Amino acid sequence: MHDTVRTTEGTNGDAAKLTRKDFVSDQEVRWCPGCGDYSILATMQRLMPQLGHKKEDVVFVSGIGCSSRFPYYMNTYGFHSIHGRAPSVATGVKLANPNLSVWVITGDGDGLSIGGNHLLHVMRRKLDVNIILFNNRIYGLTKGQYSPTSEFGKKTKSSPFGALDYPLNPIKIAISAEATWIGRSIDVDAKHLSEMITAMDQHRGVALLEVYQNCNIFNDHAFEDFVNRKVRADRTVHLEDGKPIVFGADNDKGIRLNADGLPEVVDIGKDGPTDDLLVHNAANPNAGVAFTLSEMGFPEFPVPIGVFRSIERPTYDRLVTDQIAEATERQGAGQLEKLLHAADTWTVE
Amino acid sequence: MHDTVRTTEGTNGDAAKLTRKDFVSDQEVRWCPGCGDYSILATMQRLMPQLGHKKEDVVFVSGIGCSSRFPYYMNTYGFHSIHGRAPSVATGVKLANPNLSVWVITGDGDGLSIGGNHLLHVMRRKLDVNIILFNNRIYGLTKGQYSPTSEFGKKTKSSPFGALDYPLNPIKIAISAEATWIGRSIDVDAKHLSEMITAMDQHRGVALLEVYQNCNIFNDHAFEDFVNRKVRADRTVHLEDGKPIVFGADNDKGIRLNADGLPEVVDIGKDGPTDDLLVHNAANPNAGVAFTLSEMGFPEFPVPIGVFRSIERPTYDRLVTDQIAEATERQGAGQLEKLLHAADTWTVE
Amino acid sequence: MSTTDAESTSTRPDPARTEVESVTIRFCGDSGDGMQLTGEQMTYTSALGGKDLATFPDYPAEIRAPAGSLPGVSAFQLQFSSFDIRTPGDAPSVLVAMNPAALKTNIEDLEEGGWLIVDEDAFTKTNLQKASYEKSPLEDGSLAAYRVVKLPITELTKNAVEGTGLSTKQSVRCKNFLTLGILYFLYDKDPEPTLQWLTKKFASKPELIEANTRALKAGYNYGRTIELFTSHYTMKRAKLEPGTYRRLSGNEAAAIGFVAASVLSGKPLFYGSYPITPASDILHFLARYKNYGVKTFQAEDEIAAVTASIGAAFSGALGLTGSSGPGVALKQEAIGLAVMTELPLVIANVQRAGPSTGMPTKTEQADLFQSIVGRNGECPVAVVAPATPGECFHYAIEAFRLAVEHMIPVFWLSDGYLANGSEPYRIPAIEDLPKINVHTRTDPEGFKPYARGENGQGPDSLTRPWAIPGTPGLEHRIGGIEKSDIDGNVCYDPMNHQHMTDLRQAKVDRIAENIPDAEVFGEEKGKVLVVGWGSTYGAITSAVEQLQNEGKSISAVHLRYLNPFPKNLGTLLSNFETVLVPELNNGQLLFFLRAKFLVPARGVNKVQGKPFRVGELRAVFEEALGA
Amino acid sequence: MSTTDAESTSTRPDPARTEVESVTIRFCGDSGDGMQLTGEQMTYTSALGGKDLATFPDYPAEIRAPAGSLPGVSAFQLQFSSFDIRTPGDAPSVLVAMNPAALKTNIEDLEEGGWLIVDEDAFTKTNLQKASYEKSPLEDGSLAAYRVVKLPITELTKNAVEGTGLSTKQSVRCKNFLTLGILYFLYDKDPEPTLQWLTKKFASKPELIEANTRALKAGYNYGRTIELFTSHYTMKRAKLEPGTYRRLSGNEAAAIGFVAASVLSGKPLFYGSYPITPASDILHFLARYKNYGVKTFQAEDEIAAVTASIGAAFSGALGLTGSSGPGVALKQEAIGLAVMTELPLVIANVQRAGPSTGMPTKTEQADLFQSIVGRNGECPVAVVAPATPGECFHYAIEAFRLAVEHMIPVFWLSDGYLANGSEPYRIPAIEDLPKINVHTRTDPEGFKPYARGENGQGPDSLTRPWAIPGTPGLEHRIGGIEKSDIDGNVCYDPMNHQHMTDLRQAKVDRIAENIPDAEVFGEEKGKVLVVGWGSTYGAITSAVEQLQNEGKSISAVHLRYLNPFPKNLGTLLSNFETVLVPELNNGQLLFFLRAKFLVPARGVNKVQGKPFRVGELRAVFEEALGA
Ligand SMILES: Cc1ncc(C[n+]2csc(CCOP(=O)(O)OP(=O)(O)O)c2C)c(N)n1
Ligand SMILES: Cc1ncc(C[n+]2csc(CCOP(=O)(O)OP(=O)(O)O)c2C)c(N)n1
Ligand code: SF4
Ligand code: SF4
Ligand SMILES: [Mg+2]
Ligand SMILES: [Mg+2]
Repeated sequence: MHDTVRTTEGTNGDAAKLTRKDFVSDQEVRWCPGCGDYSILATMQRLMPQLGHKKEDVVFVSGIGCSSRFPYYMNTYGFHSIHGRAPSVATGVKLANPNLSVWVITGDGDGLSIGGNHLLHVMRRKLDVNIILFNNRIYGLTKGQYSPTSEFGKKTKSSPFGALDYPLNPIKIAISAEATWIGRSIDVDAKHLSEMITAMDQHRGVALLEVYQNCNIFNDHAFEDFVNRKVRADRTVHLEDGKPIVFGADNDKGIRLNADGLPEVVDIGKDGPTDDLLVHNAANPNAGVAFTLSEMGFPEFPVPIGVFRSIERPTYDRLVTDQIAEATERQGAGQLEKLLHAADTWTVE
Repeated sequence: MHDTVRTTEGTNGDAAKLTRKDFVSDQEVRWCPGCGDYSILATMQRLMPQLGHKKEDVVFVSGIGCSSRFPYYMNTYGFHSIHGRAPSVATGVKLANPNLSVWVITGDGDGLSIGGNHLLHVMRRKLDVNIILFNNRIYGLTKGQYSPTSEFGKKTKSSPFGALDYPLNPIKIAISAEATWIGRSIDVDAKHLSEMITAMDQHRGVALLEVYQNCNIFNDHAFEDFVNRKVRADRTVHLEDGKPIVFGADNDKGIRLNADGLPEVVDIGKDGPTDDLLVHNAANPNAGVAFTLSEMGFPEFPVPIGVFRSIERPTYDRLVTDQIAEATERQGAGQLEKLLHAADTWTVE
Repeated sequence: MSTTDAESTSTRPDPARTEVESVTIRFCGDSGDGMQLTGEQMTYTSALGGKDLATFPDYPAEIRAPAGSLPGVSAFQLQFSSFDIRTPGDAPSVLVAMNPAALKTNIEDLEEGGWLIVDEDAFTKTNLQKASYEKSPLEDGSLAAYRVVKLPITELTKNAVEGTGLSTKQSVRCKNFLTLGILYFLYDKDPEPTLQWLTKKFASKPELIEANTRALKAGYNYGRTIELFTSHYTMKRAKLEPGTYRRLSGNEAAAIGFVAASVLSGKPLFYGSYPITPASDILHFLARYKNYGVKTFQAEDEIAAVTASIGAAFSGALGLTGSSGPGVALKQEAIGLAVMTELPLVIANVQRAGPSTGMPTKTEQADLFQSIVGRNGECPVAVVAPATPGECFHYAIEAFRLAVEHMIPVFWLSDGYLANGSEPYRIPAIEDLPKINVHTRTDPEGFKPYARGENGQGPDSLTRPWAIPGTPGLEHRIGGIEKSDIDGNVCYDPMNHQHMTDLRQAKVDRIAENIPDAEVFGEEKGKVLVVGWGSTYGAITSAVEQLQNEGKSISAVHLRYLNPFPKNLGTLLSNFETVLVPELNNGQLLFFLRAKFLVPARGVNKVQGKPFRVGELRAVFEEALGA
Repeated sequence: MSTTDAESTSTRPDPARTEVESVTIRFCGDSGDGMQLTGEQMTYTSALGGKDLATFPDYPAEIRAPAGSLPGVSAFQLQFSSFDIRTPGDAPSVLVAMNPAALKTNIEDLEEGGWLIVDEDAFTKTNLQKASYEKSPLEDGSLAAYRVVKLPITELTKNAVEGTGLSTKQSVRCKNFLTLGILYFLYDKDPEPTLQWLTKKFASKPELIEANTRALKAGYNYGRTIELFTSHYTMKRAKLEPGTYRRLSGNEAAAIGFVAASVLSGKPLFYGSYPITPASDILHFLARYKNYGVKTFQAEDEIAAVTASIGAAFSGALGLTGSSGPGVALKQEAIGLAVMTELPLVIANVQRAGPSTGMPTKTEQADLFQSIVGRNGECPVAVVAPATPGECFHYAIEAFRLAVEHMIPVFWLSDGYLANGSEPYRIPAIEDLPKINVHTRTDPEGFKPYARGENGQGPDSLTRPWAIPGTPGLEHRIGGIEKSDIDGNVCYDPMNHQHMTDLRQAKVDRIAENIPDAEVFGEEKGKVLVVGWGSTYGAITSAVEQLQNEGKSISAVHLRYLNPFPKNLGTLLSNFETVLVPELNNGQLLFFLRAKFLVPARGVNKVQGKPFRVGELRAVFEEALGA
């Protein structure tokens, strides 16, 4: 009954002729030199013409944080709102006009600290928006306090003796809220990032993409252990739908579930045949396995990159629109006159 | 290094002599006749003397909602705070005095709607508090709007044509936040409820208990399909640590995971031997299997009741206390004089 | 049943009737006793009978407190009259008390010598205990000041409905209709409309129609048959403006008004809200109006509600958010965002007694400070406040007119008393409703997001254009950081900040040119001027009118625009020797009047969760008049 | 290096020095140029040299804007003086600009004929472009009004540090110390303390000690060697009160003050906060004071922060929460809960420019309305505001003294200017600090949670007891619903609500008995009275003093207590013909003064994200004096 992949014909008119430059605004970019935000911005600006939206149909909504300045740099409609509330602002933008392509840009503080609840609820409602969470595991804009994704024990300005809060994992939160598309990528891997952004744009539903983003000022090298080119192949694993989960520079390692449902790393060829490897199913009716994968992390496991979940559900904006259409069909288009008289009336002469 | 089960000796002095009546306050109970809240209250009042806390060491903190009136009826310390904020108020209460036994009472609206973020964060921090979420799948106090746990399509005052929000599952949220103890019970099953409350009290860590609670005024029979005595044995399944997961009036059915990690119901003896049944491990190092179980629901599956997770982690309050103790040991107890002079000083004569 | 029908079953001639001008009745009983329904039927019947009227429902705080308990008492008061009235009456002259708890919590208000009708069957030992009565007040002489009519209402009801197939429990629930029948007879009302209503209401349950019909008729005939009352009453029709009337509560009026704003502006309505007493009904009503294109969003909290509405406003909808005091407190940071981004937004606040959770079901006017100045920074907004349930409709339209024409957030302030109270409301002709001038920008030529006036195509030279996503060539970015004028870029320049701060204030001040002068009730000069706002209108005006009729030099101004004030207000204030400001708070409007106009105005304040009584205001005004 | 050392490497005799009374210097450059550090060292050295001084750091809004860009400019201004000063100076007489962007954004402020020192090496084509200069201002004659000293600072630095093993990039970073050396010579300062500081600071990096030492000395000698300046200066020691001094910024003072309140009351400090500019440093400081038993809780948002602090207060800690304007807006609902539950709570608000996100790094005083009346319902709290960085310490203690002695929430209002500014602060003797009387209830006999005064054991007859969980026999329940007095049970009784509303107000009013009268700076009667609050103290008092010294009839009152006002305020206001109220907002204190005392006070308002300059105030005051 509902399309779950957005067809682009409708908006593809002149959009096809646009170039990267059309999406670059006239504002000077003001992140610190070397910040991971630059590469994400560059990827988005490069990709936009290919996604086939008209410039005027695209809205970037953000909260507050370094990452949340993103909308200023995109020559589309943009709303740099208040701290943590981008998902709700986006809900209003999208519900009021479901034809818009709405993007939410948020940070680990903005999206998981003050804005955690809005993020949770926009995901459970399955509004058709694309959410990119720039996870640098630190509060950048306020100059370096630990964030909800900072590692336990981290020493920062506000935790000089080490943070005592256990971190949150945005992928887990998204799975528990039943977001319909859930992915993870890396700021510096422009190719993978482009794939992910393209996929989330094509997905009709609520899409959350976590991007590991380096803050070279307050949390430099936060992901270096597994993002560094030298080790990346061995310390990350790409989730590819319908394929057995393998990784390693020589594709020589894989993941399987043991009898208790726990993940294990297997050396392919050494520990046995490859046919007991876990085959990734992003549309698994039970999200338990995706959750199991989300628990994998360095150093025990390679860090999963790619699409954790991609399922189909009618979107909130569509349901809202349909309900209005149905009511209108059933009751007729509302007339003010009628509404005013919709009660027991009497006449005084 | 840290105890993960609270020993009661310390607080057991005169507490042993207390009776149910000692925990009944002088306030008239003001829930609607027939409300499920009564049985939960009665169970708590009956159980308290056995838990071995001194009355003065117990604090009930709640938000706003019918359920949140609970503290008024317990003759302990109590704080009926504001909507959604009980977890944060409790954080202050407990951090300021870690010796207190702190209980948070919340509803599906209070805890998962306005208070969702605080609930998430208190769980991820693993503060040693016991949270009971009265889930009646409705806003009771405001007279019957759908809540974040209401089923899709539910018609209520605020959704006359059916709610379009997909529901949240509190167990999933707790798993994703890595709460250390997670359980579910039923208002009318006083025995099971007692077991759960006792277990969560003994657990040192953050414990979330979801209680299916009937609101006979605005959402009567919400859980009738599987809670009704006639069908309960066949439509619920008790999770018991270390035991294969079986259910049914004659214990004739069980749950196993298939090769893809998905749960299946098996007829014991018919579909094969019982040794491939899933053995419940509440302390599983990977929470993926617990998540898989949390996805089970009526009518496809029996509804799991009991303890989903019970793991050991140093608690937030303990970590905070320890960090202070360590700093004090290392730096010496702070002296105001010293603090005032802790800078480059100069003297004017 | 018509009165003729009723007559045919009667054994006695109709009594002689005393003509009265106005009557105040209060029904009270257990939440389960159907007192609200009873009151509403009495209201409806009185309205059809051509009376002017006003009502005041008073719900218990508990959803369903234990039967018979003091907190479980529910009450409904109405005044109906053959002349123009504006309040549901101070002290009831008739009190109907269905049980001891209801008697206990309401008897104080009954006027001396008033009628007290009680169900004596409900005065059981248990019920007396629940109401903390040691002895039955029906027997201890404590009710000597009233004309007590003790009736076995429960018994009578059971007998009346016997044979309709209802269980005892169901039968007993008809006792409110039996009581209503008695009152219909006492006040010469036609039971027919209620009988028709019953038929519609219980269309699918004929046994309930039958039982309630019987109960009503039984009550009516009982009233006629037995010498219950020493007097019987009748009342002339009120002289009301000709037209079609309906009953309208403040919350329903608001909902319809906001829909009307949508129709009048041609922009769809978006309502972001989170349930809260006493504002929830606005959500409930609007959720039904889907065929008007209304989108209701029940958010996870008030912050999500307001920010979604701001997003919707950016997207070109009429962004509306509604709540009550504590919820509005949570919205304030976001309202600042709407001020900074100069988006149209209406914030409906149905005030309740505070502070904090306060007394959610009780009324108060203590959020005026919060509305006008309760945000961080210099953050001016406009504020309007309806004075009657019917005005809730008109000022809903007005709020959006100002928001859209000035690109600014507007507070719409109601309260629990307006929200639940209702009045006969003359339905206006659609063509008499105000126009709303929307100036949406579409021309990309020379577009600047923070351009003003003509350039911005706004109706006011300070208004910036509404440039809506989806419009080609108007791509732009807005946000909560200070913006340069015209360009709308992030800007930290000191002089720009001064300029924008002044501009935002000027935008609000400029609204004074777009609203009517304040009207004076009475002479434009004189001894005492009473200045009020919001739901106190009825009580203030009634008290002032009484004194005017006695020739006193007293006038009233009731403000519907609280920020900015109407242009003529300063002059008006200076025309009187004494300025009194009655408010259901500790003096908030008072504060603004004194600070702005430096007039030695004095407050008349009541913070009891209850509206003013006409009498108590009159006394204060008399004192000020030196009478 | 001591001055003697420096002399030994000199080739010329020391120049003759002009004695000056006060100097204002501003360092500005790229965020990466170390201007804050340079300013701080100059400050420290001046302080050790016995000067009075005041500083004003001005950070860029960006974390690290692109090098050389306009938004990336960071500045630090200080005034040092041989007499009593209270502000960091209006217009600098010396401007040090490290690049074109810094020059562009700061040159306007330099006084005519002032010294402009620039690093000519930084005036490259690229840098000029980044600063949007078409031509080099060093060449186009546009700087003719100033005494320009162009120096190849980058080159000089590279040469000076050559051979220390630093990379070119590292070498260049020493240029701030070279510049500092030049200024030390110009103003006759002893470089020794800075050299010692370097040794401590870079203990683990000897090459950095060496390089910076060389740079500093090179600058010093360069200043002496080359005929850079036409004048050289010296200054007498200021007459300061004897004692031990330190530098103290407002935020650090606050943190220490709150710890002091904990020590003085014997109650542990709990700080619930969520980072926000410019309040975050209070969290950073307090997080270090764990050995003082301080518990800091970095919450998930401001609401969690304040509610945790309320929970901690219930549990017997000193509950403190801190934020800036937008964050405080979010806390308001919860502050209402603290008012209703009558718990001690201190809310620290380090104000910044608003509305909405506004200009986070800029200062403003526009949250006074929000503090006093910005909540739902009648919800009174106390408000105090320090006037100087040092007072941030004293009023931190005072805020808790009032909170605990009156069981009430207290706002403590600072702003970005106080927070980051610093002054020489005479360290008080512990025994001179005020006492805080905590009256914790322990006796279960006759205990009632909302009992008052003696019964409640409070110091004030309206104070309810602090009954802390863990205390046997005091089990009780509190909450946000209206409470009956004494008992503290949920209560909807109308007269109780009136009583409790009045009581909550009376509790605040009563504080006037527990605070000192307002002090007048100048005569107690006269022509013009200037009333201020908060960080404008220095500018106001300086301007008033100048006029007083000229024999003008002008006095000043600087309020530290904003709610309630000191008891003598009304009388003071009535003693003057004209009352002026300078504020960095649109007239908020003004509003309260006019409304409360009906005085025709006039505002002097500036909303530019910047403090007042002495000169601009002086001009306004003069006008009011009719001069
Ligand atoms: C209501 C409110 N509280 C606090 C802040 C201060 N603040 C701005 S951004 C931020 C955190 C940013 O962290 P994150 O979202 O991770 O973004 P990043 O800067 O790291 O990209 C905070 C605490 C604010 N602007 N508003
Ligand atoms: C800030 C604020 N917003 C809204 C409300 C109104 N409110 C009170 S309780 C409630 C929901 C209660 O639902 P739930 O938590 O499920 O509790 P229940 O009554 O069902 O036990 C709401 C919306 C409030 N008190 N405060
Ligand atoms: S502080 Fe960190 S996240 Fe922010 S702009 Fe700089 S490098 Fe990027
Ligand atoms: S409304 Fe529902 S949840 Fe609330 S007290 Fe009544 S039955 Fe219980
Ligand atoms: Mg971050
Ligand atoms: Mg509920």
